[in-house]
Formats: sequence, structure tokens, C-alpha cells
Amino acid sequence: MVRVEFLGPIQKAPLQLEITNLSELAEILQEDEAMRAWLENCAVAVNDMLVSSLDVELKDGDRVALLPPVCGG
Amino acid sequence: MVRVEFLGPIQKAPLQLEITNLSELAEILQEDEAMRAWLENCAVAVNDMLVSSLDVELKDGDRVALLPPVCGG
Amino acid sequence: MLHLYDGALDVPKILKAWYEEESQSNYGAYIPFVGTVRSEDGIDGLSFDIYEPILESWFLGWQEKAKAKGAIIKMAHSRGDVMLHESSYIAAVFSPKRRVALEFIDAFVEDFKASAPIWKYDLKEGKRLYALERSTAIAGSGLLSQR
Amino acid sequence: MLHLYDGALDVPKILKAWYEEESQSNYGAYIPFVGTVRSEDGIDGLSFDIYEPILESWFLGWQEKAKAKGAIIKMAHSRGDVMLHESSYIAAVFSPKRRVALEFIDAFVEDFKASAPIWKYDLKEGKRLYALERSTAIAGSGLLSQR
Repeated sequence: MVRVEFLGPIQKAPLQLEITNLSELAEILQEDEAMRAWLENCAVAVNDMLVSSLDVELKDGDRVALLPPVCGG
Repeated sequence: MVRVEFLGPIQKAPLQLEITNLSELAEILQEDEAMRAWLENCAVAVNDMLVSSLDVELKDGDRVALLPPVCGG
Repeated sequence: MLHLYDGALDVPKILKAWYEEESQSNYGAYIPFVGTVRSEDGIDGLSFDIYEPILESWFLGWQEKAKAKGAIIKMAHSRGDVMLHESSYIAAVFSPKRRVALEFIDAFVEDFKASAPIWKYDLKEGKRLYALERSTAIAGSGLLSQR
Repeated sequence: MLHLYDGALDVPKILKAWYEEESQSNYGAYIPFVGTVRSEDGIDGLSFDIYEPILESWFLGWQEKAKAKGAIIKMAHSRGDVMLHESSYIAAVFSPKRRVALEFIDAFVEDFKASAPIWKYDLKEGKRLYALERSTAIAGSGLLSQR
């Protein structure tokens, strides 16, 4: 199982999914109407490392996080 | 009389001179062997305003200052 | 040297502590940047969420960049609510030389704004409203909207 | 807001006083630059001469530049001797916005180094030696060497 977390202002409970890569996650989240706007401006981290490609393999126990636009300071 | 002051590290007592412009001052100071190196890297202020030309008229009571290279901080 | 606090920062205390920590380190320049909540758009204050694991790795990357230039950086940030005219952010660089310090604080603060995983909310009329229009998408965002 | 002190600056006290002075002024960014005496070349410390009338008019010019950008500047500097690891200089900008503050502190500190009528001496083996090789001729210097 892969745990998917939605950080900051995204009002969505974590998911536990049986997926093996980020492309599968993209497909699943794109079906969620409320998530579409977020997907366009969210960065993605796997096990707390930002990733820049969908070709990332996921294995049991991995954690994926979606990071919406930031504004510290 | 015009008072001429030598600021910071220049070891020279103030002068009181009967001069009417900065060109006259340049002539007088250039004859002072010990001053020549300073003249090349000193800025000049008349009544505490930096000047950029020798064509500045001087009148009785004016104060001229020579400012050697600076290093605050 | 990443410090997170609940609520507003005690700026004089932090600036003093950092100055004293490095008082014998032979740095010639110390430049703190202090961010304070401004009164605008009728807000009562701001509120912050922080995702610490990624903030820490981001900060670690900057510590290494600083080290490569003989400098160090320190940072403090608030979690939760910070009211008008209180401060939520301090970043500071110590460096032997002033040019390195001046360039580093600028680059650090700008990348902080663009990349640090911190989310800002306006506190207004009893609500906590995500400040989307003032926020910046992290580089590489949009990955999951690809088909 | 130009403050001259005999000997080393009490940095935490000054940073605190300035922060508190502007605590209700609605500035979003406060950036102090602190200059500290480094141990190098076997010096025991530094010593400073200041020509105050021209320093004040130079500083006034910068206050006006700051005002035109909605910002303010403050500065403190030591007269006389400042020993190793003590601080001799603080410049600070307060501004509504961070970009203005970051650019202003850089431009101010650089022009300070190039133009402020302050002379630095190394304190070494009981002597006070003018630091000519680290000093900068003010723009327009050399006027009186013309024929």
C-alpha cells in the first residue's frame, strides 16, 4: 500500500492506494473533480523528496505528498 | 582667509590661506613634497560639500577639506 | 539551525542569541532578514502550516551552499497564528565577507519564498483563508495533471 | 537615524531598539547589516576616525532615497577603537516589501564603503596604522593633483 497525503490547504484525507507508480496516481486523482485544480499547481514528493517525473516506481510503504503553492515568511 | 583641513590619516596641521579658488590651492599643495601622494587620491569638500571641479570660487571664511581614501564598516 | 516556534517570534531575543552564538566565529558580516505581518486588506493576522520533513531537507541544501562559501545560515519561522505587527520569519547569514553575505541573504530569501513548504492563510473575520493569489507553485508543479 | 558611539556597538541592544521603534510602522521587512572586526593579519582591533558633517549629509541623501521607495534606513557606527570580534557598524533598512529592502541594504552598504567619510586603522603591536590598501578613494578624488 502507498499512502498519499494532501498538504497545507488541500482539504482531503490521506489515501491508501495499491499503486506501483505515479502515473497510476495521476489517473486516479484526475477522476476526482475537486482535485483537478490542485493537480495543476501541486508539486509531488515521494518519501519527502520532490520528484520531477511520473516515471517513479512506488513500492509498499512509500509515502507520496502533494504540495500546493507555498508562501512562507 | 580660507581654512584648509586635512582629514583622517593625513598628518598635517590646518592651513589658513589667502586664496580665491581651488586652482590656487592645488598649486600651493603640489609644492609640498609630502602632500603629493595624498593629492592624487583625496576628494575635496568646500564647506562640507564635495566638489568635482577646480573652478570653485573661495571667499573669506570658507573651509576646504581634503578627504583621503575611506573604509568604514 | 532551523527553529520553528508556535506563534510569533521574539525577534530581539533570537537576533541576540544568534549574534552571541557566533561572537567568536570570526565572521565579519551578519545579516538577518526579519519578516513582519503587515496590516493590509483588513486582515487580523496570518497563519502558517509547515511541512517539516521537506523544509528540513530544503534548509539542509542551503546550509551546504553556505558552507561552500565559508558562510552559515540560520532560520526561524512561526507555526500557527501571528497577528498584525508581529514577526513570523527570520533568516540570517554569517559570512567572513560582506559581498557573500549580501548576495546570500537575497538568494536565500527568494528561494525560501519560492520553495519552502509553508502555507500562508489570512486571518479575517474569524476565518482562516488560504492566500492562494500570493502563493507560488513549487518548481515542477503540475506533474500529476499530465496524461 | 544616524548614531555614532565611542568604541564597540552593543549590537543586541541596537537591533532591539530599532525593531521596537518601528514595531507599529507597518513595515514588512527589516534587514540589519552588522559588521564585526575579524581576526586577520595579526591585528588586535581596528580604530575609526569619522568626519561627521559630511557623513551626516551623505546619510541624509540616502534617507531621501529610502523615503522615495517607502522605506527608512538607520545606521550606527563606532568612533575610536573596536577590538577583535566586537562590532563597529550596523546599517538597517525597513520597508513594506522584501525586494525593496534586499536591494536597498545592498546598495546602501556598498555606497557606504565607497563614500562615507570614515577612516580605518589597524591596531597592531601598539600602533595605529592607516589601512590604505583596504580603503577606497571617494569618487572624484585627485582634483588637486591636476595642473
